[in-house]
Parts: sequence; structure tokens; C-alpha cells
Amino acid sequence: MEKLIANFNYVIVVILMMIGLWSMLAQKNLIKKCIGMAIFQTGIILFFISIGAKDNALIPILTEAANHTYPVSDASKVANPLTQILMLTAIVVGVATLGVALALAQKIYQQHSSFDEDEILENERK
Amino acid sequence: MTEQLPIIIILGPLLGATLAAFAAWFRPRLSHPLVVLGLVISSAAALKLVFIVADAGAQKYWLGGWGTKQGHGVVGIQITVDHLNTLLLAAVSGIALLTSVYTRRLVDTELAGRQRYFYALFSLLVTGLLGITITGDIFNLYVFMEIAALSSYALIAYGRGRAYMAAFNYLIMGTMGACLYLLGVGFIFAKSGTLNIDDVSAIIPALGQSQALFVGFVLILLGAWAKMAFFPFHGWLPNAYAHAPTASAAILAPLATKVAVYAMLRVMVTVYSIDYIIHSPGIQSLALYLSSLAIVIASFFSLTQTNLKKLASYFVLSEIGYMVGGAWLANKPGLTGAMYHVVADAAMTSALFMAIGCIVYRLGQTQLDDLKGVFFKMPVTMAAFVVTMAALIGVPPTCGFFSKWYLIQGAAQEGVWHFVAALLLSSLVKAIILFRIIEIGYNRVPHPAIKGNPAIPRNEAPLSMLIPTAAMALGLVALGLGTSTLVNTIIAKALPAGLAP
Amino acid sequence: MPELPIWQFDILLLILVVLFAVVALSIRNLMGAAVVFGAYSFMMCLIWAGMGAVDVAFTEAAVGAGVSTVFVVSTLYNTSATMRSRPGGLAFKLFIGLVVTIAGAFLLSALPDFPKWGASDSPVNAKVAPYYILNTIADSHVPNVVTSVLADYRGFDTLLETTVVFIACIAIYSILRVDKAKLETGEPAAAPVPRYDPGDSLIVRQASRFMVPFMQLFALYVIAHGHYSPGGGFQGGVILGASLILLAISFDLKSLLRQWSEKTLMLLVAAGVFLYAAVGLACMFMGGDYLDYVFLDSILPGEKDMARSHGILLVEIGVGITVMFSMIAIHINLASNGRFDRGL
Amino acid sequence: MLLVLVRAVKGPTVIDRLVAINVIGTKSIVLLLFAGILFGQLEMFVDIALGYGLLNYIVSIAASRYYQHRNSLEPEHSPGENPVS
Amino acid sequence: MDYLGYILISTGLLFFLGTTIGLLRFPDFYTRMHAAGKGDTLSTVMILIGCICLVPMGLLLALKILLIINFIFIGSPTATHAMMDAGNKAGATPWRKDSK
Repeated sequence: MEKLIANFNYVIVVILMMIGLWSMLAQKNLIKKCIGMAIFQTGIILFFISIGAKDNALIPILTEAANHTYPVSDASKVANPLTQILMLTAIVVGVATLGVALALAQKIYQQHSSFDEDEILENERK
Repeated sequence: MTEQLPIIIILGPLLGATLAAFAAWFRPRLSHPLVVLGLVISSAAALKLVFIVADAGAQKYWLGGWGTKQGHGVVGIQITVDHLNTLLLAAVSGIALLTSVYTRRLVDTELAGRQRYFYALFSLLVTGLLGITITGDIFNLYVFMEIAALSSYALIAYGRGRAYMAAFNYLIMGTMGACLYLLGVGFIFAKSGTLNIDDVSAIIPALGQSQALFVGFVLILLGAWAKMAFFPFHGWLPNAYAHAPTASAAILAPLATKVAVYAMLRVMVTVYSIDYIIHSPGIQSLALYLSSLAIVIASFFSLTQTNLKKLASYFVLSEIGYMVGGAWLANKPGLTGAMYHVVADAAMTSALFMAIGCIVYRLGQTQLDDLKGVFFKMPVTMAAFVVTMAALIGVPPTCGFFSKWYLIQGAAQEGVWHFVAALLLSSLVKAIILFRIIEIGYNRVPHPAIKGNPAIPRNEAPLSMLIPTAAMALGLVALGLGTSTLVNTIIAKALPAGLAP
Repeated sequence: MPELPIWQFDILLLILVVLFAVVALSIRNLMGAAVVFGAYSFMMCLIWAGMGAVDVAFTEAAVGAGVSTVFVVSTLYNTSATMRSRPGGLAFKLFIGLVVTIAGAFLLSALPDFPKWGASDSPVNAKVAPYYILNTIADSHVPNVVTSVLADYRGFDTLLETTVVFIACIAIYSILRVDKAKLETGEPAAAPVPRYDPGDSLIVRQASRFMVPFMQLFALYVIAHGHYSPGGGFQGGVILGASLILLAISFDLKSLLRQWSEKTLMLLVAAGVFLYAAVGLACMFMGGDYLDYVFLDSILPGEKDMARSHGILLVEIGVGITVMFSMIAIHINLASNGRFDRGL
Repeated sequence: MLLVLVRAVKGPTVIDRLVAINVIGTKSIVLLLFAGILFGQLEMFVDIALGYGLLNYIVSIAASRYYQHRNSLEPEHSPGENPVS
Repeated sequence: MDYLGYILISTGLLFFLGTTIGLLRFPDFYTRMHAAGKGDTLSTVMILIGCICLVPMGLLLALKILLIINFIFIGSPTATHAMMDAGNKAGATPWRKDSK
């Protein structure tokens, strides 16, 4: 139980990802699928940021205002920049994917006048 | 200059794509040659590297000059060309080059008026695939994966109509795969603290038994399986490839799945180790059963298909079963077979889809029943088609025979007889299909089948399509004849040390 | 620095986020789902900020909460927000739910194996990352570590990320764009042609007209000042793009397209990627490795040891251009369903 | 104070939701600034808050445009009905 | 200066409380909008000005916060207007005493 509290972030990550995954697979509506996909991605982003978080750390911008001396001597007082970069990339990739998914959804809607997966499949079988 | 070769492989298609995107607005005719030029540069570099690697061993390249730092490992991004990927790099860039020449006519007819960005997307897809193969950084691999994936969604969606839904399903499945992969990377990263493949593989044995690493491994595996349409995740592939325009299918089918298999191999062999695989119980036998199932089910479905493109897509599915199964045998012949089959199958599938593309170009149809008399109409194409099918079945002088030989040997050694049976069954099914096509194409001609029957004028595909097709078919035989050289000089060295012989 | 408030704050936000996710997925009206999803992103952004990831927070605010919500809204605009309910399918949903729960339990099984939350000596925080913090000033004179890692140490990732945006842009363009000639020969227009009343939004127009210059100024500041404060090419590019999207929304698409033609937009998207790749190539021609900005010192102004800093700036400009114009082009495509005439 | 808002998000109809989200957006700006004060590096957070405010504005404008142009709420958004399933 | 800040922030919070209560308790879209539009803008502006008073900061920073205030001051009412208009166009019916 103590572990659970200490790693609360991971629990939330897993919950978020499972919500996203479930809606990607089980939802019939295409837009809901897209939103589920985005939630899944944010879950992963949360995971990465969590593993890079540090207690009592400052943000990774080394300004004089924050009393950093140049060169910085103690890296443990600054939050981990590496995970942040990775997640910047992931966010941008996520929005790109979302855009393409939405474009496809528009085209599908144009053909079938529906976002419902079952209905679309029925239409295609005709 | 040779030390810059690894990056040139990537830069060729990348710059080709951006320039093609410029040219699309000024001189649309110019974008095709620009892309071809980029691929020529890239495949020349890849070919040169094959020799360099065979001579001098693995080549490492640090982007931005950020190499190893004391106590921190590699701080930048590394790209690596070693024995495991150099052949695949050459194969991917070479096949992409031939396909880019080949697709010219197809695109002009199939996608008339809409081809503005086709070549740019084509080239970016190749960039992504080459990148997945060459990179030495697990996060970088994810980014390349997304590059390849996004451009392939667009390429499939060029098919219009039902292709949109196929592309959407692929997108959901592909994003799920990529995200699972990324999460797996996160688990590894959380335990090892670095993203560089070499550094990770040095750290992992020291961590001992770790549940997080195991979960990460399974996640990466699931991600790669979703990307390569392995058995439980295969639903998207047949529709996507069958509804995509032939020009897109010709580049996607041979390369996209193979590269995902390579990513799995890389994680299995380099990041983790074969020891790790053997010592994580359950997964191995599960993977073997799944691959047998994949082969059997795909073969079964291919028997019921009447659409040529869909038929070929099911072949792709069954071949994936070969490679995953071979890799999971985790012994010497099995891994050799899997590594060799990645290259061989890329070539075979490429030749298959090229031949189908030629038929589609002339006949405009992809139903099996429409093939009547096609052997008289397009003898060269059909010769290439038969050679390719022979390779897929595993007839001796072609490369398909050797890979299958290694795989069966490996399976027999481990005593995994269901995999052997599945392999043989799939060959049988393919032989049946080949004979059925020959029957339709040769015998059921409206007029009495005599060679040179004036009722069926010869009408071959244009040369720009025919030459790449014939070249690929010949390449299959050449690859088969060169098997021993390739295996001895390159693949044998890619195998991890300490394998059971 | 007080430790506790941030932590509790964090837990509260995390619970809220899960709540928002559930709400966003359970609302039957898609428009409502999109809006709640926007709020979800806002919450996420607060969480990032709480964990000290300011650049991520900035990007999430700009990309996740701002632009992607607009994308969803404009898609719905061209289609419909109605969600038809159908009976059945419950067994399937439950089955997937079961699979997902098992997967979740599997993931949680790794929980005890993770280093403690916030430990500064966990492998992630102790292996590679300290190098960046300790050496960024010496290497590139960039105090914002995120910027220097983004554009220098892991510059290749960023080049590819820009390429991803570029691909998304041209992919959406080739999926959606409809030929004008075809349109005239009567391809059915999917979206109902909205009745547009030009007199209705004087206030919105004036306010937008007032805000846009400030936004653009701010965005340029974000790009140029990214070395010293959160921000950089992506965030600045998105805000620049958003400012033009705002114009397009409060006026109409036509007036935006008068200023930036389709051709210009798509060319500039490619130009940004090309600029980035070309900077790398220039490094190669000057004798270094790809993207090794040190070798640009003879071309760039300033001292030799500032070469990296300037190289980063150049690259960020490339990123900014691509992102800005991609966002606009994607928005135009999605909002007008590829017809480039009118939309949201 | 956020918990109170969540109820606002759940309760009313779609367009009310929009109002509530707008309020959440503006309050997030305040929260961001508080986070900045806690971190002691306010100047970094101000930039984010600025961008935040601008984009929040865009989102609400875009969403309301949707209804302005569509001109009618589709049947299921009629105020009497509760859209939460 | 400090007292001013405290007063401003607490008044802002008070207004915000009013906003939330209004959002929850008012019967229809227009009245809720009325509560949200004004209370929200005013409370945010007040809290921000309070921050300027309380936290020691440079001129540039204060200017930036003033800029945020400026944006909220312009943007929020505009957004409110747009939403109100949208609601009107979309046909949200106003509440009457006789409706339940």
C-alpha cells in the first residue's frame, strides 16, 4: 500500500492508458476513437514525465535569478530535461497523428454520413 | 568521406522528399526524378556500407558529434550499421529505388490529377523505414516508426473509397503499436537511464531479474507485433493493402512489415539477449504457437480469396509467421533463417506485387477469373510471377528455398514440429494457388490455347515497369545462389555469441 | 522550496484528469466530448508545470489544448456531432474491458520494481541526464537545458519531429484536398453550406484584430527567447499558426487565403524542414558530423563558442516556419473539408 | 475550487459545458502563476500563462463559431435533455 | 502594498465563489453565462493584480502579467459574447418564471 501511494503517478498512468486503450478498441465512434488515442498518448507522456520528476527540483532553465552558479555543480537540484524533450516530440507526433486521423474520419463521413463503425462496415458490404 | 556514409543513407530520401515537395508546385514532372536521385544516392551508400561492414565490422556514427562521455554513456543519438542491419539497409534502399522507377506509369494512370505529393510521401516512407533499420537509439526508432506510419496512412488513403476505412483502422492499430512500443521504451529507460541501444544492452544483464524490464520487453514485443500484423493483430493488413493503390502497395507490402520484424529482432538480439529470451518462460512457446497459427490461418484464408491483391496480402501475413517463428526458435539455424528471410522476403514480396501491378496496369482487374489468357498476353510478366511464386513455395535455386531450409532445420533441432508442419502446409497451399493461377491463365482461354494465338495479342506492361519486375525476379534467383556467401560473411557474424550451434 | 503543496496539488489534479477522461469519453455529444477533452489537456498542462516540465506544459497548452481542440471542432463542423446510439455490442465492450483490465494488471505488476517517485538518484535522473545539466552552458551557452538538448544533443530527433509535422501536413492535404475542376462538375458537397451572416460578429472581429498582432509579437519573442525561457520553435510556431487560425475563424477563410495562398503555405511548410536539414548539411560540408553546429562558426557571426547557440537559433526558426504553416494548412484543410473556400 | 467546477462540467448541456470550460481555462492561468510563485521562478511561468490565455480564447471562439454557423442545436442538445449517458 | 494584495486576492476569490455558485445554481444557459462571464473575468483580473502587489518582481515581469490581464480583459468578454450569440442562434430557450 505504501508503494501504491509512493508511486501514485504510475497508477494514474495505467488507469489513463487503459481508458484510452479501451476506447480505441471498444468504442464504435470514430471521433471517440481519436480522443481515446489522444488519452492513451497523454498517459504515456505522464509516465515519462513522472520518471523524470525530482523532489525539490527547479525547472531546467539555469538562470541567475534562481541562484544557479555557472557552471552548475549539483545536477540533482534541476528537473530532468531529457524526459521532457522526449515528450515534446511525443506530443507533436500525437497531434500530427490526430490530424491525419481526423482527415480520414472526414472522408469516411463524406462517404457514409456516419461515424459509427458498424454502420460503415454494413455500408461497405453492400 | 566514408565515415559520413551512414547518415547519407537517411539524407538521400529525406532531402529528395523536401525537394520533391518544392518541385510539386513548380515543375510537377521534376519530383519523380528528384526522388529517384535521392534513392540512388541512398542505395549506393548502403551498398558501399555492406562491403565496409563485411570488411571492417560495425560502423557507428554520432549525430552532432555527441559521442560517449565519461560516466554518462552516449549523450547524443547514434546510428549504427552492423552485420544485423546492413543487408536489410541495402535491400530496402535497392527495392525502394526499383519500385520508384516502376511506379511512374502506375501513378500517372491510377492517380491522375492527384499525384502532387505522392513521390514526396513515398520518399518519406522510405526515410522512415531506413531510419528504423539504421538507428541505434530506441527513442529515435519510435520517431522513425511514426514517420513511416504517417506516410503509409496517406499512401493507403490514395486508394479512396474503402481505402479510407482501411487506412483509419491501420492508423488506430499502428498508433496503438507505436504507443505500446514507446511505453516499453519508457520501462527500459526507467530502469537503465539511457536510450542508446549499446549502452542499454550493456546495462540490462547487470540489473538481473527485473519485472519492469520484463514488462517493457513484452510491451515492445506487442508493439512490434501490432506494427507487423502478426497473428492476433493482423486484421488491418489485408484490407489496407488490397484497397491501397497498386503503386502504394508495391512499396508498402514488401518493406513496411519486414522492417517491423527487424525492429523486433533488434530488440531481441541486441537490446535484450537471446539468453534473456530463453530464460523468460512462456513467451517462447507462446510466440511459436502464435506464428504457427498465423501461418496456418493466413494460408487458409488465401485459399478462399478471389482477389489477386488480397491473396498476396495473405501471403505477406503467412511470411510474417515464418520470420517471427524463426526468431523465437532462438537457435542458430532459426535466427539465421529469420534474418535471411527478412531480406529474401522483402525481395519476394516486392517481385510479387510488381508482377501484380503489371497485370493490373494492363488488365485493370485484380480478380483471379480475369486472368484468362494472361500467359499469352504478358509472357514476361507471368514468367516473373511464376519465378516469384516458386520462390515463395521454396523451389531450390531461389532464395525462398534456403530460408525455409534454415527455418525447418532450426525447428527440427528444437523439436517444434507444429512449426515445421505449418511451414510445409503453407508451401503446399501456395503451390495449389500457383497451379490454379496457371490453370486459369493458360488453359481456360476462350479460344483454343495455341502459342501465339492471334486472338490474344501480346500486350506487355511498359518497359519502365517490366524491367524492374524482371530484375527483381532475377534477383530472387541471384540471392538464392549467393546464399552461402551472404550467410557466411555477414549473417553468421550478426548472430550473438554463445548460441547453441 | 515547499515540497508538500506541489505534491498534494498533483494528486488532486491527477484524479481530476482521470475524471475528465472518463467524462470526455462518456458524453454522447461529440462536441461536448471535444470541449471536455480540451479541458483535459488544460489539466494535463497544469500537471506538467507542477512537475517542473515547463516546456512540455507550454507545448501541451499550445498544441494539446489549443490547436488540437480546434482541429476536432472543425472536423465536427464539417460532419456532425450527433452520435447515433445502437443497441447491443455490450458483450464486446465488456470483453475488451476485461482484456484491458488484464493488461493494466500486468502493467501494475511492474510497480514495485520502479524507483521511488521523485528520487534524484534513479537511473533516469542519474545516468545521461546530468550531463546535459552540467555541461549545457559550457557547450552551447544556452541556459534553457531543454532547448539545448532538443536542438543540439538530440537535434536529429527534432529534425525528424519536424518531418513528422511536415508529413502530417502533406498527408492531410493529399487526403482531403478536392480539385476545383472536380467541384464544379458536381462532386457532392458533404457539409451543409452554412448560412453566414457577416454582420453578426463585429465584436469578435474587432477583438481578434486587436489581439492578433500581440499574439504574433509574443510568438516571435517565444521563438527568439527560447534559449533563456520556456519556448522555442514549436511553441512559437504553434502560437503564430494559432494567431492566423484565429483570423480565419473570426473573419473567414477567404480573407486568410488572400494573404497566404495555398501554394505559399505548402511551399513554406517544406521550406522549414529544408532549412533544418540544410543547416545539418552545411555542418557536414564544413567538415563536421551532421548537425554539429560548431563547424558553422566561420559562417555565423559572433565568437567561435557561440556557434552552437546560433546554430540552435537557426534550426528553431526552421522548426517554427514548418510548424506555423503546417498548423494553418491543416486547419484550412480540415475546416473547409479540402475545398479551400469557407469553413469554420 | 476546481472540484466545484467539475460539477459544472458534468451538469448542464453542451453549451453550458463550453462556458464552464472557459472558466476553467481562465482559472488555470491563475493556478499556473501560483505554481510559478511556488517554484520561485515566476518569469518562466508567465510566458506559458500568456500563451495559455490566448489559446483558451481561440478555443472558445472556435467552439462558439461552430454553433453560430450551424445555426441550430441538433435535437439531442436541446436544453431539456441531459447529454451525459 | 501587501494589504492591498491580500484584499484584492480575497475579493477575487469571493467573486470566483460567486461565479461557481452561479454556474451551478442558475436555471438556464443565459443566466449561467451572466454569472460566468462577469465573475470570472473580474476575479481573474483581481487575483492577478493581487499577485503583482504581493510578489516582488521586476518591471518586465509585471508588464507581462499586465499583458495577460489585458488579454483576459478583452478576450473573456468577447468569448462570452460569442458564446452567448452562439447559444442564441443555436436556440437555447431562456428560462421563465412559469417554466419549472
